[in-house]
Amino acid sequence: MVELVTFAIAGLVVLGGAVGVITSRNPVHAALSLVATLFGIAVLFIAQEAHLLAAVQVIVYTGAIVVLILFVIMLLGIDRMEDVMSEPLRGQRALAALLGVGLLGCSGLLVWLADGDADRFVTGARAATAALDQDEANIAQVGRSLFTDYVFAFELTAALLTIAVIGAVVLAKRPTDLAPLPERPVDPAAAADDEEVAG
Amino acid sequence: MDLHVTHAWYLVLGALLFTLGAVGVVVRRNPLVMLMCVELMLNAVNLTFVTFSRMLGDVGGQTIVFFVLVVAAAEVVVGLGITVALLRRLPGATADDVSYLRG
Amino acid sequence: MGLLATTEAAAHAGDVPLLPLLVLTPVVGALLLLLVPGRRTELIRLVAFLTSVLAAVASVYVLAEFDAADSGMQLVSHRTWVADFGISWFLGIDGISLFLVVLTGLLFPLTIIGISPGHDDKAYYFWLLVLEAGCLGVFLAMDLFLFFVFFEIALVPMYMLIGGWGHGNRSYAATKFFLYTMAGSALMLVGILTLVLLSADATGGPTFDVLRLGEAQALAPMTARWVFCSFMLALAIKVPVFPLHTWLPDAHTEAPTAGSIILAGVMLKMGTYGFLRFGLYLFPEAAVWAAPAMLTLGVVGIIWGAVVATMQRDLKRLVAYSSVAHLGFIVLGTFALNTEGLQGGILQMVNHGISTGALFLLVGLIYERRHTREISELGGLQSAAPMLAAVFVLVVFSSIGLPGLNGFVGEFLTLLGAFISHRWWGVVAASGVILAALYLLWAFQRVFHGRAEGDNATMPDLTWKEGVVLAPFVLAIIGLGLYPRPVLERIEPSVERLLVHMDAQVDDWERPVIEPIQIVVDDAEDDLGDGGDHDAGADEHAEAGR
Amino acid sequence: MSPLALLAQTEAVPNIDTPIIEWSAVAPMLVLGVGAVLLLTFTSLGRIRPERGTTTLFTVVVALGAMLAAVPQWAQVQGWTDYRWIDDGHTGAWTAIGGAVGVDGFSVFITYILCISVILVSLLADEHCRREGIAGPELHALLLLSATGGVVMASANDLIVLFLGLETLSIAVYVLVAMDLRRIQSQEAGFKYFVLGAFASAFLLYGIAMIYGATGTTNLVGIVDFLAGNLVAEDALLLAGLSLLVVGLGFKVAAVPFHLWTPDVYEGAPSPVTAYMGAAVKAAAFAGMLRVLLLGFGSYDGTWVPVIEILAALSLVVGAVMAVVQTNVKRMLAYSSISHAGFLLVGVAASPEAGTADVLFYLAAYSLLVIGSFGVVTLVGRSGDAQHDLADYRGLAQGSPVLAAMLTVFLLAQAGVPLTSGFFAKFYVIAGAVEARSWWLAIVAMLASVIAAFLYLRIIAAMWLSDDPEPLRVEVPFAAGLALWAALLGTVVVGIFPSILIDAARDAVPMLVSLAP
Amino acid sequence: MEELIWLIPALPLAGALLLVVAGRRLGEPVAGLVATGATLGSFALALGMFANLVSLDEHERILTQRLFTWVPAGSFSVDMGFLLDPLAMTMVLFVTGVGALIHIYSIGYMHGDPRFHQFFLYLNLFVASMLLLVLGDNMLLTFLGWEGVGACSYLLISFWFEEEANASAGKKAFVTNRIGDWGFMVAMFFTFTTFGTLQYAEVLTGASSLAETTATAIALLLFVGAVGKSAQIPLFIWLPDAMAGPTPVSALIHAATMVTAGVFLMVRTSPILVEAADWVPTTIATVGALTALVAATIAVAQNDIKKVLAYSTVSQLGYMFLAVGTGAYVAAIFHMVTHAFFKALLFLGSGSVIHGMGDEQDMRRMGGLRRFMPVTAVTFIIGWLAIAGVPPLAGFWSKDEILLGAWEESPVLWAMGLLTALLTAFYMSRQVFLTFFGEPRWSLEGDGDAAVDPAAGMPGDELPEPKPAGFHPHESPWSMTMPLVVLAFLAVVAGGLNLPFSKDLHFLESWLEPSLFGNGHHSTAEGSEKVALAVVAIAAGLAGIAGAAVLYLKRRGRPATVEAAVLRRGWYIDSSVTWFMGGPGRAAFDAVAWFDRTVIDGAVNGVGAAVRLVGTGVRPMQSGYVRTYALTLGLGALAVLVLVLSRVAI
Repeated sequence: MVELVTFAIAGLVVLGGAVGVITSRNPVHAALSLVATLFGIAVLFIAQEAHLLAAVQVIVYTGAIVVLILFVIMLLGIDRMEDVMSEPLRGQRALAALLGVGLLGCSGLLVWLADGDADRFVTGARAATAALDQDEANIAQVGRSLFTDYVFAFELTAALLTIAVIGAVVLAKRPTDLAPLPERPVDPAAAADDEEVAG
Repeated sequence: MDLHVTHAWYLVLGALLFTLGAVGVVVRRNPLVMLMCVELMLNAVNLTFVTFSRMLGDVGGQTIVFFVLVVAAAEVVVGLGITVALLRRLPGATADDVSYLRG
Repeated sequence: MGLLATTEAAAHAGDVPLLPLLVLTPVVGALLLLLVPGRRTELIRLVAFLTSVLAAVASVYVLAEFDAADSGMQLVSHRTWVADFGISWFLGIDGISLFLVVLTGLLFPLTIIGISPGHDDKAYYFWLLVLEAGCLGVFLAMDLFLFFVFFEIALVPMYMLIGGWGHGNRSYAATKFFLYTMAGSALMLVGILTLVLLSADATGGPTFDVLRLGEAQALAPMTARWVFCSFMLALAIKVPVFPLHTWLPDAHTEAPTAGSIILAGVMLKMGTYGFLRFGLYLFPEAAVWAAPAMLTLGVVGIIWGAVVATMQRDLKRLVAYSSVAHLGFIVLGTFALNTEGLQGGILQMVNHGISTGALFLLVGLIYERRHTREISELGGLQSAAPMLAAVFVLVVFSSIGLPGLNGFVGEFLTLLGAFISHRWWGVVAASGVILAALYLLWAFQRVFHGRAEGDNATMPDLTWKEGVVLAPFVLAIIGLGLYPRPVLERIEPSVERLLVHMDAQVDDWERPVIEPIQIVVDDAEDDLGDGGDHDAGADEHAEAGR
Repeated sequence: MSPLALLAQTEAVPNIDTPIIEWSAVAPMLVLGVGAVLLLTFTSLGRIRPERGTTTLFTVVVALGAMLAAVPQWAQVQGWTDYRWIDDGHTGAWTAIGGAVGVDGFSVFITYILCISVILVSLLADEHCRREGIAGPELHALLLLSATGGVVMASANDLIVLFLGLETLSIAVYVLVAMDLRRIQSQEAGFKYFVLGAFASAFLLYGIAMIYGATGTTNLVGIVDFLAGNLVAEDALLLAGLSLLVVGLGFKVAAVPFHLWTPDVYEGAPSPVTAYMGAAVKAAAFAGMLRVLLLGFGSYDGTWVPVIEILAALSLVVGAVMAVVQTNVKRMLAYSSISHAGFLLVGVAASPEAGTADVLFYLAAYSLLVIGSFGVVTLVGRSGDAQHDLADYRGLAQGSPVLAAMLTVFLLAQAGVPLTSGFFAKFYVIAGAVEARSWWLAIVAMLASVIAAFLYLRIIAAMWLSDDPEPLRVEVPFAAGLALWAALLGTVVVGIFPSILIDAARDAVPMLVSLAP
Repeated sequence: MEELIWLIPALPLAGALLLVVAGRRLGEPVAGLVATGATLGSFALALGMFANLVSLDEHERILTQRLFTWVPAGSFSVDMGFLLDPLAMTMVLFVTGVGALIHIYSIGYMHGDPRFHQFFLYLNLFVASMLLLVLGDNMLLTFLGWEGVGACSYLLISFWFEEEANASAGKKAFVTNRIGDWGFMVAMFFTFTTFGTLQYAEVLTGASSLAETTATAIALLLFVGAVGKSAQIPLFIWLPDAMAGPTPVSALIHAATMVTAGVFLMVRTSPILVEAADWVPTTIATVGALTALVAATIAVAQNDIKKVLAYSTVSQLGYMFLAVGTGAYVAAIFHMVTHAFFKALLFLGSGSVIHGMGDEQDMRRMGGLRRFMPVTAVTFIIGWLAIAGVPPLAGFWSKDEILLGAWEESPVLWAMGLLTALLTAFYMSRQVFLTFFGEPRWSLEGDGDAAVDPAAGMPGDELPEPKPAGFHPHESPWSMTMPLVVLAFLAVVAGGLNLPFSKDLHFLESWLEPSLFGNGHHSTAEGSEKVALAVVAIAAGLAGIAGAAVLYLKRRGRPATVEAAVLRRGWYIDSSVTWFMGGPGRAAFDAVAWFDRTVIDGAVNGVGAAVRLVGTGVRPMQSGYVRTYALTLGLGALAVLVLVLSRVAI
């Protein structure tokens, strides 16, 4: 019952936050909604006994990533309202809805196929080597996994972070003698017409 | 009624979140909000991973989430860098304004 | 395999590798050209000419070395190229390819000396020599892959020649030529691979060796037909067979004279040569199956080409369409599937190369002088240039198929061959000779007869040099018309062998041969004579049934 | 102790059996990665920035070093006794570092493609960076780092390693694409590539998650073992995961309909980077795709082969058709690269039947071609990286005939004209398709190549056949010239003696080997 | 002796080659002399050969010579070989003989022409081809000559190519001939597939074993060939136009030799014809008779001196086919020979007239020429009488035999022949009267406004301009008149070749016997019947002459009633054909060309355009909006998902 309540509340927060992200006119509001979602996820992590991840989720995501995003919003002053009611691209929303419905339909299909019982298709071999052990602390288990099975991946993250750093440095530079902005291209369909026809 | 939270609930929640994120990327024009939507998708995946990890009794799933976090962080850094560079040239531009290249 | 072994033994083991030398000479020449500075036009021409002469000498030497009695591959050169796929550098020559090689060898020096490009000599001769290598390679390659390589590689220089030195709409024509041909050969590649891979078990690992593939006959009949069709499509485009011919007039019209000569003289033969070498040899059953369709296309081509040629206003275009008609005869002879037709077809390939090559050369000379190809702009040229007119009329007669000139023998044999195997096709196709006379003589009349006015009246006649270039054509036209035997003799064994092969491979088919009636001795009784009549009637039925 | 340890609630950390780190298995990526870091370190330590030639030289040396480091791997895999200067006793393909890294001929082959791409692109970029004011050694460092990611992808035996490799590669390339800060197009391209890349990554990751759920592992060996050992009746989740994997990787290889970023990004990116994307990114992505699909899900080829075939056909046709209507050379080549991806996908679809040699050959050949083509594009683009219109190529043959000839060769090779590597590439792929009995795909591929030939001809015609052009003289810097000549040489030599490459490609068999106990 | 057969055609060929190489340098008149010499040499050789042949036993009078294998291909093999039998000998003799005379004549006629040497080059080439035609020992070699003469004819008709009409006439002749050649070729195919050879020796001896259908087909197809070459209905339209060539050409090619090649061919292959169905000879005879009659009616209304002769030639050729069709092969050959003499004579005479009249061809501008050109007039009159069937000149005897044969076949054919004979006599007399008798009409009478055109009122198209006052026709030089005299002599005596009076006088018939394989028609008519027929024929001829005399000499009655426009226009046959070729024919050709350009090529270009169109159409998808891209990507992913999952769910 506790899990049900937790799930319900956290789930609502998660979804509510997500809806907030995609509907807020103000990017700052969107960022704050994102924080809600992230918190919700963290709660769900805890509900699933992934304590370490819950902590990391809060620290890294909300603490670092969202703050970074907010910084940029402030820095660039792009907290302008976005007109979320209109859509300049024709058909975009309808197709987006189709995408959403389709993706949900697919997951619904999976659930239906499994008859609501996820275990029916989560057929993976129950782990023998890195089994979740209720007795051992989550952190230790993750740590062991990180330094055994995933040690190479772990090392690889170094490269990833290096790149991020270089990228940030490179992209933050202020270039001299900028090339002028190009003219807005004409409609591609119209552009194609005045080419010579051959073949 | 014994309403039991099954694993499937978590998975469906994850799918919902993923879908919302995906739709968000498609419908939002603010580059930063688009970035956030991608984060939503990644979080959905994280949730799924953790759920599977629990179902399988395998800690690996949780470890993977750890890497996803790192990737997300790196992506955000670079993504923000690019966005900043872009918006410096085109202050206040939306994603739709960034369409010099086409055809 | 045994076949290969014997032919290799027959080759002069200790001799120089004649065929590789033949193919590589132009390549070396082309590379040499790259070293010559572009300003030194004379030197460039000299190098190009000498190279082509060298290749010509080599081709004539091949002719001399050729053993007329041997029906198999001669002067074989065999090296493994790509081992894991059974691709090899396999050159060989037999009666089917011999004269095409000689024709190619001889046509190029004439083209090189006869026509000057006008600009960018270096690149021009470079491409021309590359083209020569490609053309020779196509006729010599006995490895399917190698054949395909040469078949494709020849496209590039021709594209460049048309595009770089052609007339008005050259870019369009060159592109059309390239893409159309490539579209066909693209499918042929799929066909080749299907053949090779599906035969791999039978041939003991994949091989592109034409002889071994032909011997193996490993494909199921339906598959073989499909693969055959892929070959046919590519080759038919190259020939071109109606209704795939429309690239030809454009390419010919816009090409520089040299391009037209080589295109008509050599490159179109790649297709018809491929019909024999690959279509018939590799897929005998499918060839028999497709013969009526191909014959029909041949006949339609003969008449269609002639009719359309009649209505052309551009002299070069007219000649181009005449090629469509002429190649219809070759298709007809080839798919007659008998010795007469095949021999005639091969001879006609050579003949068409000479006649149409000469026609294009002459049209080119007129163009050089008058800067127009519009028939209506020309007229009365005979009074200004009687020599040119004389040669032109000779070539026209050859093209019409006047007996005593080269065109006739091939044409007659192809028609005869078609008549033997498919009577009505032969009868209808023969009417092509009427139309040929119509369009060519009409064109000749409009260009050369009548009163010359304006620039036409002052057009210079042939120069000495041009005369020298044309002389070999004239000699060949008359020589092959009066004494084609040396050629036919060398073609026959190989053709015979091909037909024997087909006969052996196709169960319910025998190659059409004529069965002469029993001639009853003069003093025979009347009832005996009736018996003879009866037999003849039966024969007719048997033939009609095929 | 790491911060993680501080968070631990337990008083005593038990001993962990950390896996052995087989350095020889990771030597090439290590060389590349460490080289990049060293490059950055050196340049930031020195007060005066070194001449960029030095950076290039350093990059070339590092990449060569990586290739050198890969030699013993190859020797091991092939069972050669020579050249094993780092010999840890393995013979044949093997798996290292806790099953995360597989060393086989395949990975070594891709490593070579990546290293050669890095070398050639860095040579190309040398003068380009100087001219365009692209700052510092970062470009070269990023090249090396992304190549590291590529090598990881090629040798990943674990989906999550593959994902990380992919991200390493991609994130570096996002930066590379957006690097030319003077041109808004560069940032636009970077932005688009980034957004879509992240979007696609999410799909890929979701797919990995599903596969993890369905099989209980992300290790390819584990997956194969699992699939071999269990009859999976309810495989919907697995199939969904597989689909999303295909989508994610399909995005990276620019398969239609996941290709839309390609033309914009190729056009907007600095030209040398475009070359790099065409060569290295494509190679790494295909390496990853083959590893996952063929090795991990070889038993599911009935599922993914049809999908790949459809993607292949779409890519072939759409790429070719769209290329035809372009006027910007970079864009044309971008679309043509989509068509080439289609060809490669044909090879991938045929790989369960015909092996991977054809794809590897194609990748190797195409890498040189695309670097060569975009190399010339780089030079013709001149100051501002802007002269990319078809009309800008007029007169190139008159002004710089050698450069024009080079581009002609590269384009003809892409069109599949014999005696170039491109011809054999197509040849082998089609052979593979025929061997796999998918004739329809072979036919579609060949017809698409005819359509695509039109666009190569257009460029060639613009260079050689335009009427009375002003001769266009293009400076060829030494380093770029070197790269072009190398690419040309490779193209022609392989075109004449394909055995050199195809034999190696045939030896480069991808293989999954369980971790030695 | 037979090893020298090859020399007969080789001599003129060598002459031609010499003229190719050095013709221009030799110039006038050496080039002409060379050519003449070559032909004369051939003639001499032929005479020698004739003597040799005569000396042989009747059954051995077949000489053959094989030079080399010409076309060997599979089972097909044809030699360059010659067959000299009495039939070929006859042809050779009169070809070389008449040819030599015409060569001599041409030296004078072509005097001053800038391309004098070229003319003789063609003439020599023609003679060589004609000799190949008649000497060939197989059908293919005959065909070689057949086409060779056609080509020479083309070259010679359009010799004065500056005139568009001449060029057109040449082309028309060749193309029309080609229609016949088609028949000849197909006939050869049939022959070869039936006999396995084209050698006359085997084909003709084996013909008796032919199935009737095969023989019918071959015979009909050969007849098609002959119809083309010998200008029979419906392919006769080229011959009148062919008069555009120089007159010696008309004499040699279009009267004496080439046009008779069809007759020769039919006679040569008579054993096959004999085996054919009965209706085949009947058809041949009917076509012949019809041609004879129709051409004769047309000739009645022609004003061009050569056109009259041209239609007359067509008409006489019709006679020969009538003979062939009735099986009277000897009569056909007999008439061919006599016709060669008198028609060549008439043509050369007309050439002489034209020459003397300063290139005037319209008879309405002539008249009374006998005073100015006595030799020409006398010889022409002999020719006239010969063709009109006045005994004892050559034409009477040969025509009489044909009529006899026709009578025995069918009275209708005979009647047609007789009517033709009457008409022949009429139009020839008309020609002679208009040309050589009456008053001169070439210049105006009187001066100034009072000038009267003596030719005014004569029926026909627009009159040519009158000659200027003081114009006087002149007699031709000896080189032209000499051949006239010789031919006139021959026209008188040639009847002696085959006199009907006694079996012993059937020289030609017995001479040709070996060539006909006993297929010759042997008249069964009684002597009295023969005499009666002959008398009727003579009467018809005289009636014709008398009628013409009344109309044109005595100037009674109105010529216009006879010279109806429909006749002058040749029953509108030629103009119909011309209209058809220029109208619907051309339109059809244009339609095909249009189809080729628009539909076939259009389809090809259409593929390119379609690719472009699709590309352009799909291009907007590449909108530049990253969100569109993302959406597409997402939908693509969805599609893949659905695709894969649908295989599970279903």
